[in-house]
Amino acid sequence: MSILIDENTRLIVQGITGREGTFHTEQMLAYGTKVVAGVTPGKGGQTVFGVPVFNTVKEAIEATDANASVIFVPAKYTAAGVYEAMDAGLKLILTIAEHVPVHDMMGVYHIAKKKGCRVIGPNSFGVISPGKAKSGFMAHKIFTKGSVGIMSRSATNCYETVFMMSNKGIGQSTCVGNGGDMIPGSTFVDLLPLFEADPETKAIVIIGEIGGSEEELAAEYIKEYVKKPVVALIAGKNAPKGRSMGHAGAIVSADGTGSAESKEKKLRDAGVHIADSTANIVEILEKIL
Amino acid sequence: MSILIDENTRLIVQGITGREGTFHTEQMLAYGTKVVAGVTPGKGGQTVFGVPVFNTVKEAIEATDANASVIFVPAKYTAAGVYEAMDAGLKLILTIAEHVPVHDMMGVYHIAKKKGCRVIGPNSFGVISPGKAKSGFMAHKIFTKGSVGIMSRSATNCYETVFMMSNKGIGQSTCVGNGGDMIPGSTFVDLLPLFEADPETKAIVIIGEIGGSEEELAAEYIKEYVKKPVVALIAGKNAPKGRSMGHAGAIVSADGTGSAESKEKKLRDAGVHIADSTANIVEILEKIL
Amino acid sequence: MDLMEYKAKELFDKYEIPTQKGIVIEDVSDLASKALNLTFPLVAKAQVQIGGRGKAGGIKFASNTDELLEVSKSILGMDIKGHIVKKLLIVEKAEVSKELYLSIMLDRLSKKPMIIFSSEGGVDIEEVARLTPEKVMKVSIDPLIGIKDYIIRYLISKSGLNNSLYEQMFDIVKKLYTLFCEYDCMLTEINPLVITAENKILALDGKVSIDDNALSRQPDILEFRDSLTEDELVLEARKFNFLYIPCEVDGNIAVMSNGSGMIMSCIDLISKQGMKVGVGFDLGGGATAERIAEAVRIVLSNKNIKALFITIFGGITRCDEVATGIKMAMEKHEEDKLLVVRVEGTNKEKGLEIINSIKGQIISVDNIREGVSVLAARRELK
Amino acid sequence: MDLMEYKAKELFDKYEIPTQKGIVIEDVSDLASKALNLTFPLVAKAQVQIGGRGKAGGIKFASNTDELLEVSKSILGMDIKGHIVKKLLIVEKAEVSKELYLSIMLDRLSKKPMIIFSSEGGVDIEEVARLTPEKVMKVSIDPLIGIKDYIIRYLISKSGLNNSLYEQMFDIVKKLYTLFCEYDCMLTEINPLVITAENKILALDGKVSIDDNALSRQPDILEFRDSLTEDELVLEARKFNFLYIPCEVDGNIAVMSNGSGMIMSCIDLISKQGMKVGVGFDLGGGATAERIAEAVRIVLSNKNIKALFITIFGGITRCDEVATGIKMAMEKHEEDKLLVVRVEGTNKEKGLEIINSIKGQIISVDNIREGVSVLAARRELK
Repeated sequence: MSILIDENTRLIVQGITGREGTFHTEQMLAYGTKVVAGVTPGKGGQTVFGVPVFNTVKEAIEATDANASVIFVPAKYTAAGVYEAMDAGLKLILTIAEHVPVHDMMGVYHIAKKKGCRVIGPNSFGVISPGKAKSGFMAHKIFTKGSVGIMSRSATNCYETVFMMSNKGIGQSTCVGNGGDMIPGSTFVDLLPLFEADPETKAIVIIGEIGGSEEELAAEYIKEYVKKPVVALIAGKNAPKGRSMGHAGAIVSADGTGSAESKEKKLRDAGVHIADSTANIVEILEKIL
Repeated sequence: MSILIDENTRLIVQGITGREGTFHTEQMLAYGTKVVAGVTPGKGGQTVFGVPVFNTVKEAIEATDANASVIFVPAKYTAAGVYEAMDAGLKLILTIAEHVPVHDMMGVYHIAKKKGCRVIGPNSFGVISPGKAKSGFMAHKIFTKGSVGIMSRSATNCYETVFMMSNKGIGQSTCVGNGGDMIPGSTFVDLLPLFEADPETKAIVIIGEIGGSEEELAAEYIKEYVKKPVVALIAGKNAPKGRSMGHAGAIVSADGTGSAESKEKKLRDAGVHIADSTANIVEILEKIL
Repeated sequence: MDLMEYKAKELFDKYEIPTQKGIVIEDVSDLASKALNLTFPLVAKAQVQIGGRGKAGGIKFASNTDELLEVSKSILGMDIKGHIVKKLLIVEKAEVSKELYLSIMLDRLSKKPMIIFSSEGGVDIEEVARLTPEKVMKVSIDPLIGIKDYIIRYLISKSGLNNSLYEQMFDIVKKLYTLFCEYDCMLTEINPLVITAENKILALDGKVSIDDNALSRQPDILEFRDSLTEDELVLEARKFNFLYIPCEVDGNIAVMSNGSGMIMSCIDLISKQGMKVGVGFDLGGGATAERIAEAVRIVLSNKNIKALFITIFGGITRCDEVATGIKMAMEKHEEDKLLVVRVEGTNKEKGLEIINSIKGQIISVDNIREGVSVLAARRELK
Repeated sequence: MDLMEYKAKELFDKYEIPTQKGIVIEDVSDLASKALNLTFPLVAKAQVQIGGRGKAGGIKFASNTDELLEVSKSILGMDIKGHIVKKLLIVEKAEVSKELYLSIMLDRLSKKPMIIFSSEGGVDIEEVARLTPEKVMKVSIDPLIGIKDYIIRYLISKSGLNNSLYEQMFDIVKKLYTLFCEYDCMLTEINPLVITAENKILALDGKVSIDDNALSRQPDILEFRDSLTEDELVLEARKFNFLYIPCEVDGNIAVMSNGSGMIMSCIDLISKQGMKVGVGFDLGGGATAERIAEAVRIVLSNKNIKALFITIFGGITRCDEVATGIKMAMEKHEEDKLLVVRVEGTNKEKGLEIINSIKGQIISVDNIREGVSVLAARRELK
């Protein structure tokens, strides 16, 4: 098993004829991913590394029975790309671009929930189920097949962790880049049930950050429903203060939500192992597996 | 039992200080309905027949724990009233006004489905569970407590039927005015499961009309899921042709959907008893009960 | 509210959906001044609220000024299925290389706007849809999301339309959708939408139907409606917010009620007895005695109506009010027409008392079937 | 992007949210011409991108022309926590009878805009929220539905605001919400929103924060941002679409990476060792050798930085490109600063080869911990 994607995933690449889209289509094909179609408006009829290109997602699905899409278009067209994929009936949509306006994502988020679509990202490296398929731009060589499921708000911290894990012989079932944006399509809580249900996943790693309340909500969920061991890292304890959200920000997070302390405390209370660095995640995994 | 409303319903009247709102609040109270609050912007603090008036639905709910609303405001404010009630958390909303613009209802319909709210109407007489509660403007004296559940697109045909039923000693569990508009908040299919599950309801009456595909969809549902006897009347066989929907209308209903013939055939195939007049409904009920 | 072609095209102009250059005249004397800037050959099209004008001779061509005068004279004032032609649309004839079909309608099933597009349009579109349904594309729009570019891109891409027409076509679909939403439309239809010899896309004919319930926020359409030459009694009824529904042309019975459902049921029963209903009359809810009196007066002023069947079940409407209204009308009305009255509901006894006090041919019945029987017994109504 | 008060108020003006009459000056010589139409008493407020200006003496009153000149002189050029005052906002002093609080923020939890309103506003609003949370109302707006009148009606009705202020208040909330949506705001805050002695509601102070990712569609805000006097290196980095993040004022280590997560992790580890990071530098994805060279050049031109830790894990970024970029920069750079470099991912071997060919104090490490150990071993960095 694995979650979200595997050898049966039939992937569309939106923006396939762009620089990044083309490069990573080649990479994904080389990894064995079934990239069955590409979409670029006005380029229908072309092919990219043998993959047929269509003008719209709907045509791509009609012709190829695709069931997921990864979107490599620039930030300002990302929301439109997600709407198109959702409306064409896809239930798994991965968005890569960074700098997507947050008001765009606000609309996408609520429509996706309404339609029951799973959107991953934006600002995500994608998803990889090592040995089966990858969808995104991650340097796949560092990943190895195994039994640890990983979710990360940060691509770089995830790579770092995975690299060290693989060096120690600890493989991964699936790694998901949740993306570092303020409104991600899917949060830890959305994906925890999948990892908990996946027989191949024996332990779960959460790489979080300060800000927001995703880690706190994950802690609540874990306490109630997750039996598998979970290891978490909260990055940013010493990060410079970000944007000031005025009195409003202070009023809304008056309970300390969003701080590393709040997140670590809630996670620890839920029985989660807290790591203080990416290297420490691997040390803990070595102990508990 | 009964469906939708009963002696435990805590009702809000939106537009309570208007002419119709006030008149029917008195009627509903007299019938025993628990009208716990009224809403009219700017009239908060007043009372109508002892019922406290609030400026907003949310305040009314906070103060009275109301769980349903009936909207007596004019057509052009109806959509706004439904949005307010939905957003305040109510799951049952009855709309009375006729002539609500259909584009308004299109928005309401899809938001209601998204939020899981049940909207009845517009252009509905409301809902009555005889002997328990009524919410709307129906002449309640003709209704009697019993075991037939009724849904009707037409108020007048429903009254007619109920009047004759009561005269013959056949009472009703609940009567629902679905409303005669092009986009009703709830259709026959939405309510059939409730009647089928209600132990008090022994038979179901559907009073339909030409146009649309509600009766056809109801037939499909009945065939699959409804074990109780169903009697249906389709009014309008000889009605003058309505608005022309151009070639588009012909293309969309090329299969005959919408005609009385199509509806009666589908319903008959589903084992439904077809009545040719309101009086005939009662004759059939006398036979099958 | 169905708009005439010229009015639909005014809306197209407003939304910059391309149409042929044209003018509207009401009298041939307007031709001299208005037709100056048009280039022959021209097409003259009768503007009536009914279909089938082509076959009836309501569309004619003119290749010069003399011909134009002649065809204009022949069409203006023409009777097309009972509709007198008061307005004539004269447009430049387009050189058509291909006919397309485009419409947006409010789809009752999905409760969403639906765009229908085919690269094989024209009068045979329904035939195309029947025989080769894959050539007629239907796409629903989620009103919470609205129209997005990819939807239009899909329609055009899938239709196989030549790529050189992409921008024009995209633009027309987007604008037609905006019109559909902003004008509370039930339907906007362009058939044929044509590609001209110069590779331009033009709306050659147009049909726009607007939600009657939304007219209060569509002031220009409301004005258009009121300017129409319609049945005087329809207009008279509308003044009081009644709905006067002309039914069969040779019908001699009128059915008045407080809801369309009951009216439909009565028409069904009366028709079954071999009689014909000429007028349906919907009072709506909450009528006062004064309003009922006006309603009865309006219906009885139709000379073809020999009998009026009033059936009222009081919900918002109260029976005594209805009876008082009937009495008020009957006391003023001179002709002795048959009234069959059935009232039920709130304050019924009071209502019956009043009805019994009315002089003339008035019969009170207890239910609809009885009322229909009374009508059926009268030989003059068959 | 946080806007200064005067810029926030320009937006309020645009949306007709009432503010006091005022002017903005950059030099006291502007006073004579610009302040003509203002009525004393006036308030002069320093415009800086940092809070706490009141306590720092950045807000002063003037009851006549002499005083105005004096306070203007004293504030312009003032240093408030490292920010030099270049702009001064001068407004008419309002007679305040009550202070309210109003804000709209993008709430991360619900992922919806949230309106926060209290009839007890002012500097103590956070205290009010803590001690009497029922006095601070929070309402989320469903972005698929938008703001509806009843939401505003609820806020006002529930707050107990005097009914005579209803229309004004309703208007302000609605307009602030429109501003929030149209300007891609993360936050719009009015505190205090005041009721004057004349029963008028005015925005006395304003805070607007705009999504940096949306600036490409907010040209006037982009222009404002570029006009700000900011750290030159921040501006220089921005030219190349890098993110230069000033951290601790006395930090002497810079951390450069291709993602904010890694930068945060490194800062955490370095801080734990008792060292201080002065600059975080995010390359973003897909950097070419040329861009890396510019990045290294920009960071090293900060005189306070003694060591640069570069840690790159190639996904979109490729290691050989990074190495080549570092080499290009180091060949031009004269000062001998410490570089600790860690590259991993696509084309790693090629990258290491290039790094080893660079002259100067450059140490290649295999992972982050090792890199931090190398830094910690240098006494001059503690």
